[in-house]
Amino acid sequence: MTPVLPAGIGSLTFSLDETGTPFLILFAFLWTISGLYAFATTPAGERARLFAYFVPSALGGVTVALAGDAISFYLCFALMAIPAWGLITHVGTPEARRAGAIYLTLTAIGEAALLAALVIMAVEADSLALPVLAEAIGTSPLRDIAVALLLASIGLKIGTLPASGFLPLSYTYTPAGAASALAGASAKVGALAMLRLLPAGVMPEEWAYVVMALGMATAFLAAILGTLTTTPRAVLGYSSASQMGLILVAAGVSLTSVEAAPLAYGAIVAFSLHHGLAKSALVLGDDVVSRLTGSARTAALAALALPVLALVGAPLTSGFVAKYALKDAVHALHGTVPEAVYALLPWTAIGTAALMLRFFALTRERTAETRVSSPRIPIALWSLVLAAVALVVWIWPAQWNVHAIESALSPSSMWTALWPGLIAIAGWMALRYAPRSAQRLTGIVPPGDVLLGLAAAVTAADRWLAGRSRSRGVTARDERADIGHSLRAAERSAVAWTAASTLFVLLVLLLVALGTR
Amino acid sequence: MSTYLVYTAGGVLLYALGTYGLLARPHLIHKVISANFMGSGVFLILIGLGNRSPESGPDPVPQAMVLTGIVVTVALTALGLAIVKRYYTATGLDNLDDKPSAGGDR
Amino acid sequence: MNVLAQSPGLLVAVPLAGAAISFVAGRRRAPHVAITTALVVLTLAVALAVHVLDGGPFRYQVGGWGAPLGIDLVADGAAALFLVLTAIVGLVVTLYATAYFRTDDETAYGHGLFWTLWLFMWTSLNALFLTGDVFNVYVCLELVGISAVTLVTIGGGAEALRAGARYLFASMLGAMTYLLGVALLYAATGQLDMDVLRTTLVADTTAATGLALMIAALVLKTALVPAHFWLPAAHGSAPSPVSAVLSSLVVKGSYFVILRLMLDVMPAGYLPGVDIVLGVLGSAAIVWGSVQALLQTRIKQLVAYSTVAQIGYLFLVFPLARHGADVLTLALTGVLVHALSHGLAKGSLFLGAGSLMTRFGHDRIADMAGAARSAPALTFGVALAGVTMMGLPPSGGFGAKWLLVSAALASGEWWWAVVLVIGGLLAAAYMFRLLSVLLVDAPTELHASKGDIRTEWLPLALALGAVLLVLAIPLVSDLAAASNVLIHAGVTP
Amino acid sequence: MTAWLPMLVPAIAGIATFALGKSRGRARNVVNLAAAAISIALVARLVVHAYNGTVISSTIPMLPGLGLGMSADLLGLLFATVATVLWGVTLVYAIGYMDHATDRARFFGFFALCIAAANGVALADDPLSLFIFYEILSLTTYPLVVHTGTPEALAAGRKYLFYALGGGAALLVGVAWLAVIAGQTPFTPGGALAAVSDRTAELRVIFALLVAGFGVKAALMPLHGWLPGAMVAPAPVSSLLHAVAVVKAGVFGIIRLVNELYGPELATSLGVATPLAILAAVSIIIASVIALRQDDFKRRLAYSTIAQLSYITLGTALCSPLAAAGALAHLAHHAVMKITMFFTAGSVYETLHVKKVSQMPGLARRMPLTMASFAVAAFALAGIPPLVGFASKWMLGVGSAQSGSVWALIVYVSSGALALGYMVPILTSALREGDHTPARGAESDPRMLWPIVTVGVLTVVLGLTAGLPGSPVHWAMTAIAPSFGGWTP
Amino acid sequence: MGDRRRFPALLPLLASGGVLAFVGRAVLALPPTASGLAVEMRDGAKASGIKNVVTAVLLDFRGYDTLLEIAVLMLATVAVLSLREDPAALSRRIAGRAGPVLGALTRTLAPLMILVAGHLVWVGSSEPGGAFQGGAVLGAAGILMVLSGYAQPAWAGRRMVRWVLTVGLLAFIGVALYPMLGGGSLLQYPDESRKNLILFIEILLTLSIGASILSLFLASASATAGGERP
Repeated sequence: MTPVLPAGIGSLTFSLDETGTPFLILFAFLWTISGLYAFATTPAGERARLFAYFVPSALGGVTVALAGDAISFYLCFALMAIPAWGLITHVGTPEARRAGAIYLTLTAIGEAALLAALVIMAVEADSLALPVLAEAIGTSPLRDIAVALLLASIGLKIGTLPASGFLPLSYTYTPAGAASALAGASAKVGALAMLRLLPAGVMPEEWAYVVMALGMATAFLAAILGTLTTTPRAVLGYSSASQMGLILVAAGVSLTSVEAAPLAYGAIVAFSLHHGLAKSALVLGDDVVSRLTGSARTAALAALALPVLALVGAPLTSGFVAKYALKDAVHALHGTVPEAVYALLPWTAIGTAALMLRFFALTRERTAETRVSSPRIPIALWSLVLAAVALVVWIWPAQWNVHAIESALSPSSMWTALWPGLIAIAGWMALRYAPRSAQRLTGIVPPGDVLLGLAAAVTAADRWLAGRSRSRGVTARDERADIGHSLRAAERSAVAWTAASTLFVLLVLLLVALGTR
Repeated sequence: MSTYLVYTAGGVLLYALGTYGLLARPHLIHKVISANFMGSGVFLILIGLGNRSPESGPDPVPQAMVLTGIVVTVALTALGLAIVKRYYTATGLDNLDDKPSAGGDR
Repeated sequence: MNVLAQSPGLLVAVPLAGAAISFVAGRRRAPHVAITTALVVLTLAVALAVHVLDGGPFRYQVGGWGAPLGIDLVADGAAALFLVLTAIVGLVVTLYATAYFRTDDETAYGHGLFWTLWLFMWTSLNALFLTGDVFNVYVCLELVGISAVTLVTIGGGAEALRAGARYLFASMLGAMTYLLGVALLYAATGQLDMDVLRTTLVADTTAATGLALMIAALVLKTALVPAHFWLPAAHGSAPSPVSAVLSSLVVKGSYFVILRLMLDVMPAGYLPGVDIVLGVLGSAAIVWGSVQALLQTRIKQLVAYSTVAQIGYLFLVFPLARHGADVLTLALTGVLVHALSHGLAKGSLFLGAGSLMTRFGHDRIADMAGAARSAPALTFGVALAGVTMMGLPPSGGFGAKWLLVSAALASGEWWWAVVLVIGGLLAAAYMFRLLSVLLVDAPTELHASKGDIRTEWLPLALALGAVLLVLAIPLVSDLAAASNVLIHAGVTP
Repeated sequence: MTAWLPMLVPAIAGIATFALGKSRGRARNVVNLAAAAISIALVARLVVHAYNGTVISSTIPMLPGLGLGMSADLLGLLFATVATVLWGVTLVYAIGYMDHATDRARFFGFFALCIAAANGVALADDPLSLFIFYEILSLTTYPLVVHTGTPEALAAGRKYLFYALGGGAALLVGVAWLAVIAGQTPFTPGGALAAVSDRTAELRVIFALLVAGFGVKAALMPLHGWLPGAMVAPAPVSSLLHAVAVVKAGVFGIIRLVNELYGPELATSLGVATPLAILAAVSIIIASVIALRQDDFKRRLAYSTIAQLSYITLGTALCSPLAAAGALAHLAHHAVMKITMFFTAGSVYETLHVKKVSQMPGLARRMPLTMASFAVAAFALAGIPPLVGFASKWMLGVGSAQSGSVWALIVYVSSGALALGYMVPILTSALREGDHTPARGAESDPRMLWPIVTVGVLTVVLGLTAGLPGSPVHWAMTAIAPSFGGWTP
Repeated sequence: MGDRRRFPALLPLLASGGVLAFVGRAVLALPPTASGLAVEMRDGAKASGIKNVVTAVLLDFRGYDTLLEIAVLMLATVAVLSLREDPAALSRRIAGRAGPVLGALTRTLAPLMILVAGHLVWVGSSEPGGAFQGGAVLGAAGILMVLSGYAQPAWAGRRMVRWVLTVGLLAFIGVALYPMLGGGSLLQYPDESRKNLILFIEILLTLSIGASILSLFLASASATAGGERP
């Protein structure tokens, strides 16, 4: 039997390796906390329905880190992504359903691209084992196609432009617990796919540059979109997209240079851990704040500052470490594009900071909702995540945080980490005095941006098609009746005696004339 | 002109006349008569053309054919008249075109 | 007496005697006479077929004189096929008629004479299939014509009389044209026997004119478009058993003579272009007849127009015959299978239509919903007959279509195959227009009385025959190989 | 003679069903179930023979120079097995489904005849025989499509016939033409037309005709129009005939045509395979997109069927061994998946009169086992491992890539994505709270429920065992290997 | 085509003209002398011993044609009978009554006509004449008698009439079949009894033909008698 064939369940290999470990821990932690949170905050009647989706999604979301071959990876990838649709549409509002439809569409496309890439890689490698796949595709004539497919799939997963609306859409309407899992863990599977599948150091430089440029563009543009959007969740979504843009930069780095690849991988892991935990904390925190009033609310808002600062990359936060690792990776490359990217990297933090300011503002403005369930359990769970945000990245035994820890307290690096935030705050202050027309810009971007327009266009086209086919049916019936009528009349005159018998005699004459030629 | 051709020419003419009548005259009795014209025409042709060898006498085969033909035509005519009559009593029509009957003098 | 060798003579004499006896037997005993005759004739037809299969075609000299002095009957494979078909359909129709024409119905006097007229017609058909003499053909055609016209009008009623009148005049026109043709042919050649003509025929204006007239007359009798004008009305308004016979057998009689004249008597290239014209008219018939069938609202009109269409297939053999022995064999076998399957299926359809009309008390297709539930065997019979009309496997119609399509493709003239295919599709269209109504759920129970077992099952029996014919195709090909057309063409040694 | 039996036994059962008439329901059930059991045993025996290398065949003369032949080879037996086994399952379901229906004798009679025809198609030894059974299949299906006798059903039946007979006509010309130039051509792995392979122009036209013929039942666009409408038939009919027997007869014809009549080599060198592949690819995408737009449950399934059938066509047209094997395996796999879905559609309709996806909220609670089976099948259809659909899709994909047709691979995966798009909303709709919620856990008639669960379980089991000898995957590879000369799986 | 749409009247004329032209051409193309089968027939007639060649052709060489022709005649009779509006038509009284002149004439003519008919049959084998001619005269006599009121058609309703109508055909069939018993074919008269057999047939045929003609007349006349006009 050809090795590329899946021999049923027997060939689904699961193993824990160095790459998978951080992700396994991250995913397991986030899905568990989020699950508990969701359980605690969902009314009893709705739990079954929510967890019908949540459990498979979590199962896939955690085991994906263990997947050892193409099939099991694809299985877990799909298992996590598809049921998540049910989480997004859980509330059942029209907006949520539309968001779900868009999510499902993009997920399905992403899945398809991933499967295609996996198939090509498996054929080229004549194997299904993940390590072999990435290696074999590097030398294959189908390399470019496979990598393009992989990048498309990953790009969709992490909300790269032009699908930057993907993540905001998937967070906005999802119940908090589930949203936390999606925000923290789901997109990081894209990061895992980068590590597992992208061939290291074999692509031409142009590829790397394009990917890096795309990543940077996403980082900036998503930030702008996010500051102009409407709800705290949406802001978080755009923030994720922006941050994931940075991960894409790291992926770009790994594509072209063998030397820089380990650094890039480190950056990817660092970013995944940092961002996964922080984003989860933000989503949960937003929800916790909305459940509290008075001083508890103030305290919670204060605690919310921790992940906010982490995302901005303030000194001593997890973001600081992650950015450091990314800078190191980019620095390892030489050339105009990497250098430009390197120079621009700190500036992305301005965007993040602006996003966080906007998030903070929106969260604070939110009126408290009264819920029946006690917020004690949510608070406890949130605290756990906060603790993880504060600690994990620092204590993680790996190469990527060594450099950052070394320079964590150096003033220069502190300054580097601080100034973008300060600029953002300054801008924020300045904005208060800005003309009203500029202020009104905030809130003009609905979560999902161009994707919503696309969806509306598809719906309109569908309606137009349906209308057309209906009107065509009516005219066809009339025409048929007319033809039948004239055919009957033709036969009536053809069988009338004189005409018919004359016709016959003429036929006689024809035959005689022909026969006696 | 040979004698046989006179008979034959008469036969052909009768036949053509009968053809026109059968085709174009609407009255059913006219049609029956026209068909008899055609039959007589053919019989004349048969007899005429069977008489082309004076030395050996007329060919008996066409004569037999004509005798048979006459009987057959009689039978057909009888049937035709019977049907026309029955059709007339059933519908009051003397033609196949749904025109009102024109009367016997047509 | 050697029945096998005497079968041609007996096949004419026995039904003729039956006709005469049934007339004097009176209306109560006439059906028994007819059934007995039918059984004997069937036996004789089979005997003749067996004899032909065993020893090839044979001639039967009536009066012992032999051509050119006397009249010879010719028993070859093709004739045997038509005789057997006639005998089978004839038997079934006879049985069906015993249920259809109630002997106790005093008001319809003509019905009592059905048996005599029908046996006369059977005689004339047998005679037509056997005769080898062009003048004798004329007498046979008249016998067929008179009996057919009378049988159409037997039910009385203005519509039937009108149709009968049209049929009669068409018949007269055809008969006179044919007789004129014979007169000219005889004047030019001095011969009446087909076999003698075959060997002596030379290019000659008079002979060619005569033959063209004869062919044209036979075309009229066969109701090939555009000479079909008399058929739909006649077949549509006759009593159903009569329609069955007219459609499945009578048109085949004159067609069979065309087949002989065109393919056997005339040497290749005689009457140039006529074969093509016949093929083109055949194609036109297929399309036009089917389209008209599709437009009909009354069941028997639909079936009648279907006959117009199906006749067209028979004429495709003529243009194909120019393409060598292989194609000729395929095409001839094809039209013979088609004639058989159409004969059986059309018989079934008309009998079935009759039963449906009796059940429903009218002939409007649109109001025949629910038949499938109340008369499943009958509906099934109609459906099976439809299958063979469409030329779908497994049926005799399929075998015919296959053979003709193969012949067309092998000849290189693929357009005939296109016509065949279109014809099959159109046949499907009109058959399913009927069937889909029969299959509909009836809103109310049928008011008509329950059908007689004969009117229910005999159509099915015929249709089954048409379907099972597909298994008998090897036999048909053997008989086709034993036909004079193929023997004289040098195909069969 | 043995090769004829899988066709004859259901045929006899069908005729017996007619003969038993309306009233003897119990006897009818016994006859049909027994016939199914006997058929399964017969097919099993033939499979054992075929696996041991003995292909039982027999031919009877029919047309001049041409015979009607049956041959029990592995390729045909795969289809015959699918048809026969699923017939058994569907019978049980149908007995439950049609419990209160009228005209059951007609229904079960034609049902059995359809299976007979499908088995005939499966085991036919040459184009002519295949064509004959193919047409019989068209005819015997018609009464089932119009079974309910409603105007809607009749319209659908008319459309079905229009397409089926049109295709049959093309097929007739193609097969006859082939017989004219090549005589009797029994199916031979790798191609049967070597002797006439220089008549390229004719062979191309014939190929097109045959594809047009088979394409109708295979619902290859633009010949698919009949299929969505034909779903008005009772659910067991939709299930068996439109997911298993009828449509599969079409794709099976294409498989025979490409692999065993022309042979992959000739098909490639004539340049006819690629256009077919492109047509199939276009069908896959368009049908999937249309499926997204359907609210009617069965119509959505129907368009899904169209897309999935073109999977098989595309895989076959790629003329690559693994893709061809995948196509053949998908023939079996899709049957199992789709029959689960149609059973579900039937059950929810018969039990709750739910016809539309938008009416489904509450169904998951009301009929948990049914909907769980459906969910499994839905994910299998979308190609989610380790379910059955994935195995064949993976083979098809790998085969495409191996033959260098990455575009085909892209088509496959895109279609998988679209399948998710039209399947998941059904599940979500069912999982939503809604009208049917109150009577929770009230499943359908057990005779309908257990067949659903059985086929649902089968989608999982066949997926898990896809790599084992005797699985459809393995079977397909063994059956297809001889068509590709030196290829060993 | 009726009033709705007139069919061009010229076309039938044109068609008839075409027939005239083509048939005329065919006739003119014939050689002026030809004997057809005349010689063979005369030689054959000598061999058969029937002096009148036409009779030989009719009843012997082409006796099969004649057998079918008789069938045609009887068929037409049956056909016309079947077309009667009511079964009693054949036996309804004819309204006309003979005046003194017609009566006298009929009394003289009728026996004479019967005699002539007999004569025609008798000489048929050697001179022009035969069953058809005889039958026609016989039928005419019958019609004359009915019209003048000497014979009433009441007899026609009986089974007797059917027998008379049929007997000629039945005899013919019987004679045709008879040679088969001896291994001959249909209508192959044994040489020794040829003449007698033919005469036997002719006589019975004359009866039947006469009855046929009378019946044809009566069946048609029945409605006319009521004054209806076809």
